[in-house]
Amino acid sequence: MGTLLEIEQVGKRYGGIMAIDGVSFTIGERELVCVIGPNGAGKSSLLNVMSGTVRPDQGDVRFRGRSLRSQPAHAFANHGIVRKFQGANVFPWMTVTDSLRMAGLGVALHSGRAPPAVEDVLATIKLGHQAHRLGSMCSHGQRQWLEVGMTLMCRPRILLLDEPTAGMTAVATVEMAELALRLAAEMSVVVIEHDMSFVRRLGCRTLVMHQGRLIADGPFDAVSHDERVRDAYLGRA
Amino acid sequence: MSGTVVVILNALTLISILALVAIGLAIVFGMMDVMNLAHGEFVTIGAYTLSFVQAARWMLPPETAYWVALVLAPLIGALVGLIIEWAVIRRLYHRPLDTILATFGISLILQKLIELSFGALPQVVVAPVSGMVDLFGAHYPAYRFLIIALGGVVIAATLAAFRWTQFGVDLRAVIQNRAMAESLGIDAKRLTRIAFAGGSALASLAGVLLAPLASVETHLGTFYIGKAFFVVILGGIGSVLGSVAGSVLVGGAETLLNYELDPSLASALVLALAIVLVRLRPRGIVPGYSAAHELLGKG
Amino acid sequence: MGLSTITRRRFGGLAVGLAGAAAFPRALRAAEAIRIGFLGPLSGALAFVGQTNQNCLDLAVSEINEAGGIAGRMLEVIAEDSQMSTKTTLDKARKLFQSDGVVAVTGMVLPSEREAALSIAAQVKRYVLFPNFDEGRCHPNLICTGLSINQSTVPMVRWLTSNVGKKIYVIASDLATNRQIMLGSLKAELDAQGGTLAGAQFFPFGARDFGPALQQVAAANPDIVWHAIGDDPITFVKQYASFGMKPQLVTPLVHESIAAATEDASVGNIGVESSYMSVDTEANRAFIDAYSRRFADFTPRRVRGKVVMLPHGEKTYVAAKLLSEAIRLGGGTDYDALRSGFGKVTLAAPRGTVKVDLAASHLVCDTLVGKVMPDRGIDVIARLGAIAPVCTGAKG
Amino acid sequence: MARLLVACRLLFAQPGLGGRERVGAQIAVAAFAVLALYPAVGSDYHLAQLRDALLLAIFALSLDYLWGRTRMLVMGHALFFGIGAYGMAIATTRLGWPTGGGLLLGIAVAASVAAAVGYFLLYAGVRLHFFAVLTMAMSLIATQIAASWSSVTGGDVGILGVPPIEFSAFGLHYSGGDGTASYYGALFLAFLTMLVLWLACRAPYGLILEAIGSNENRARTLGFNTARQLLIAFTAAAALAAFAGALFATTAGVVAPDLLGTLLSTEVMIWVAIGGRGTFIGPLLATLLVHEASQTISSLSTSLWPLLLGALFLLIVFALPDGLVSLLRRRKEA
Repeated sequence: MGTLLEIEQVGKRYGGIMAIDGVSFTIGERELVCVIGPNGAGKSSLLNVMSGTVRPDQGDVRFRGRSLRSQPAHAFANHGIVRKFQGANVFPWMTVTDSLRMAGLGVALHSGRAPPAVEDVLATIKLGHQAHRLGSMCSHGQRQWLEVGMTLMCRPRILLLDEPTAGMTAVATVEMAELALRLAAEMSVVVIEHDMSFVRRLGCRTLVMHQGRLIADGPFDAVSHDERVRDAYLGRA
Repeated sequence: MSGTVVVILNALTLISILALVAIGLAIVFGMMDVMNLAHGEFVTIGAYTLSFVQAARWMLPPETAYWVALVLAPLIGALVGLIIEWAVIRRLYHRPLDTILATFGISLILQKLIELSFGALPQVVVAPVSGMVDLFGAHYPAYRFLIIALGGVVIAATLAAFRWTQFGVDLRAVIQNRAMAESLGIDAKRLTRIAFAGGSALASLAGVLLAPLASVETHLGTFYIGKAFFVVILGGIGSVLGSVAGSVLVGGAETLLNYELDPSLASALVLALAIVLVRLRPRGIVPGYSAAHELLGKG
Repeated sequence: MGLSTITRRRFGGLAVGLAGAAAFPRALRAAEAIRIGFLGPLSGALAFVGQTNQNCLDLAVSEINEAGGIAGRMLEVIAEDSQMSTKTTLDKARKLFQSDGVVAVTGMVLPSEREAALSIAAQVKRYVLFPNFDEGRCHPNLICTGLSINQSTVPMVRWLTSNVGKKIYVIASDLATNRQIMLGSLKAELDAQGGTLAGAQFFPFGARDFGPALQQVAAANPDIVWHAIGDDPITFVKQYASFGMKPQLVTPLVHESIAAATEDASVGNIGVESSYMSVDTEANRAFIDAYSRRFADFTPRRVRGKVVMLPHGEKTYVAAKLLSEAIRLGGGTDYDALRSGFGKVTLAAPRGTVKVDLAASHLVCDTLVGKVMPDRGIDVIARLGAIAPVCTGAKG
Repeated sequence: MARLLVACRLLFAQPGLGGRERVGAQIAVAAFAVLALYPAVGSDYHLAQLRDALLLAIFALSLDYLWGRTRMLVMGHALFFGIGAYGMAIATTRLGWPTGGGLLLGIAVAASVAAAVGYFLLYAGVRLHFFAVLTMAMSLIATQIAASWSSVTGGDVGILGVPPIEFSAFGLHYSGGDGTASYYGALFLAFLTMLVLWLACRAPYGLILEAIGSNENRARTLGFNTARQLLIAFTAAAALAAFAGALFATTAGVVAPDLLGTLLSTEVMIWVAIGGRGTFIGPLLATLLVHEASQTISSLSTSLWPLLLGALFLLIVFALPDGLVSLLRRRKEA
């Protein structure tokens, strides 16, 4: 399994707070990775750096050995690093179909390859019956699926999912886990989650963040028994 | 030597007036994301208050009446501001672009109402002090010294109020994060109303200070509104200190360039320089935290 | 007089005016009337000038009508607001000429308004009567009732060099006419008279702080400051006085209205004009009295007991009187009849006897030097005679 | 080259006609039919008036394309209209070029100015009010330059004697000096502009602009170079505004500094706002209606029109928040 993305000594400071503090790890081809940690641990900041939304103060992000440090956000997407935002960031005045069609264009225009068929993605995210609904009219759960659908239209190589199950029913959460596992057969998937049952279901490599640092990296079972991780979650560290 | 002092004093006169007009605009812009195109009319209201009080006399000589107007004008400005805020602005908080249309309409109406009440003829106003004063080795009009002093005091007081009073802290909280401030028990609506009235009052005060130097007619304010917007964008939306800094920059640069260049070229150059500056500091010299910035990423 | 009474009357008058306009459809009011268009700034920074022009046009037209009209036909004014915008002036000029069928338009203040109106007038072969002093523009469809540069600036410079001083500093609005024609003519005459130009500065419209300029003027130490800040002469005069400037202020923009609005700041200023409120002719006394009676409420400001009136007003009044005479003498309202009529007119205008120089698009009349007195009135301190107008501006 | 074709196919593929679009298309066809028949009944004056309004509608459409789709407001849009007008005037009267050259000069200068300033500002992340106010400043600068640089621009008086457009094609001769011909010319161009913009924006290209306008960050993470897209849209809008301005100069015969200024910029914003941002047919009809209405209102009472117009704006903001088109839509939905 070759290395796809390298995060090297990345640091990001907001005012007096180190949101990310010297974090390093790598993500391989078709690897499924979860990032967990208590509130304010720096998970979202890390995702922002990985997707190019925020530029790190220190360190580097390398994709297939090439530094992306000074690249704009859209270049990340064109390299295949595509993210879903936290809290369902959809386009309120566009229908589901239009959102998907639009989402595929950016990367398609860049690469010259046609985007995936909208119908296929609609089927994957199970929104076929909502195809003509406006983004603002969708339920929270539907928006989460729509967000994932939009990222899939970009033919991602690394899919970054920020809290994909927030606001979802238990049934939908299971479906999302299945989708994540299925997608990991074609691409690398990085998931940031709060829902431990979801992470357990994925049963994959898990990174634990605490106060901007990476404190554990390993299979979920090992990590979940790690003393430091327990301390971090219980607020003892 | 005295030449340099006069240059500085000339710059300070312009800066004082610009800053007074811009502060209100910056707060309203930052707090409510409202581009108030009718803000200039408050300057006009201030100037007309002065001419009205001086014409009415009330058994006072015009020089004394000036001081009455200096107190009265901000009150009238605040009152008109409150009425406009209550009648129009508060209903448009979530429609920033519509406020452009609405406040343009208000501006047209206010100008016409002033003209209908006082006529189109420029009004007579009298400065409270006349003659020249020798200070710091410069021979300079006494009234301009007064503008600089009064303007300086009011600006300093506003800065202090913004920085150290509970009101100022609350205000900054609302500018930075309205929802959060409200959840902390700050009555953002009330505060917004007061800020709008306060900004209007400052502009009216600027109108009084300005009137003896200018032609008091119904379009007086429109000459300042464009520049004031510029000062706000340059200084930083939602930042009082930024407005002052922006005024120093625009007023200072324009005065200085006026000595070296053709005035038309100078004012064009100031605007062009400001565009360059915004390119370099897109959030202004003293970045305020404003709803406008956040809008960039919001759906 | 209290302000509240003015307000009430003004609003009352408006209400009546509106009701009147609604009650009498335009077509019924005057089926056979000859129409003259008013097109000037009734809103915007120059609204007071435009409104004065409108008043004077109304006054002239009612005088003509009371005297029996023009060969039995009444004269009717159709008024439009130019809004100080080129686009609106074009639209309104087109409406006046094409839809309302006016014989001529007058009332413009800015050169850009004049040009916009003229471009339509030339298309429909009608006249534009421009009631302002100007750079000396000539056009077959234009008559200017104010002085051209060669009638005002040039003789004035000659008079100044022999009566006041030889070193002149110019401060003017940044307009093409000022930069090229006014300054050029002024400098040429100054050179011819052995004077020197100490400096010249041009300010864009809307400039409100003249402090830096005045400091430079003081440093240059001229005998005379010639100012032509057209958009806001009041501000300039006030600031000039507040800086305690020594040089004699001279301007083509001196009139009673400015003198009254600037308290003592204007006193002693010298101006060059074709008319002042104080000009001592019978026509002028009648004109000023009639204006004062009829527009007593227009402004509370008075000079020597009369309602303040701008020289633009007299020029509009003269334009209307000239037009009616030209129609009478030419025997028609079409372009050719009017042209021959204008060629024959000799009018006893308020400023004195005037004739039309068709080739130069200007009037032949006396050039007057005025000085602001402590009572805000302006006395004529010298007459420079009637100078033949010459095209110094654009032709055709 | 092949890639460009692919891109065009991707960007401008036309979806089927939606229900709401059908209403808009019906209105557009009806409006076109009425306007096409108008010369049979209208006077010379009204024809000329409506022709100018149609040219201004092209100007309004150029702002609508930008403001309605990308939410990017240009408070000094008359800058480009004026550049187009001055380009035409300078080319024809000073350089002796034909009107076609004037058209190209105006458009080229406006597009270059927009591209240069847009590159400078948009790539630096200047957006929204900042951008809006800065464009207002540019229009102020331009007005000042036009008034001062008299050797080129004619200064405050402006430039006179811009000739009407004349050309012959396929054995037919078109003369802009002829009232009816120039009316039909303007009518054709206004509706053509609307059609082209509408087709472009209902295609996926319009979705991209909409996405950038409503949530630029999200659009960026989907791989769109949003700054470049905004720059292209801004430059195209400027070019279109200049096109309208150049045509206007040929019908008016004169250009003056206020054609670059803030009043016209404000007016065009109002036309678009009243018509309904992003609807194309709305701003086109609103321009015709408001232009006619403000002419009528200001002739009705030369002294009170600002009050009436101000009240009208407030009324529109409160009664028709989404413009005239929303009125039709609401009725349809009710």
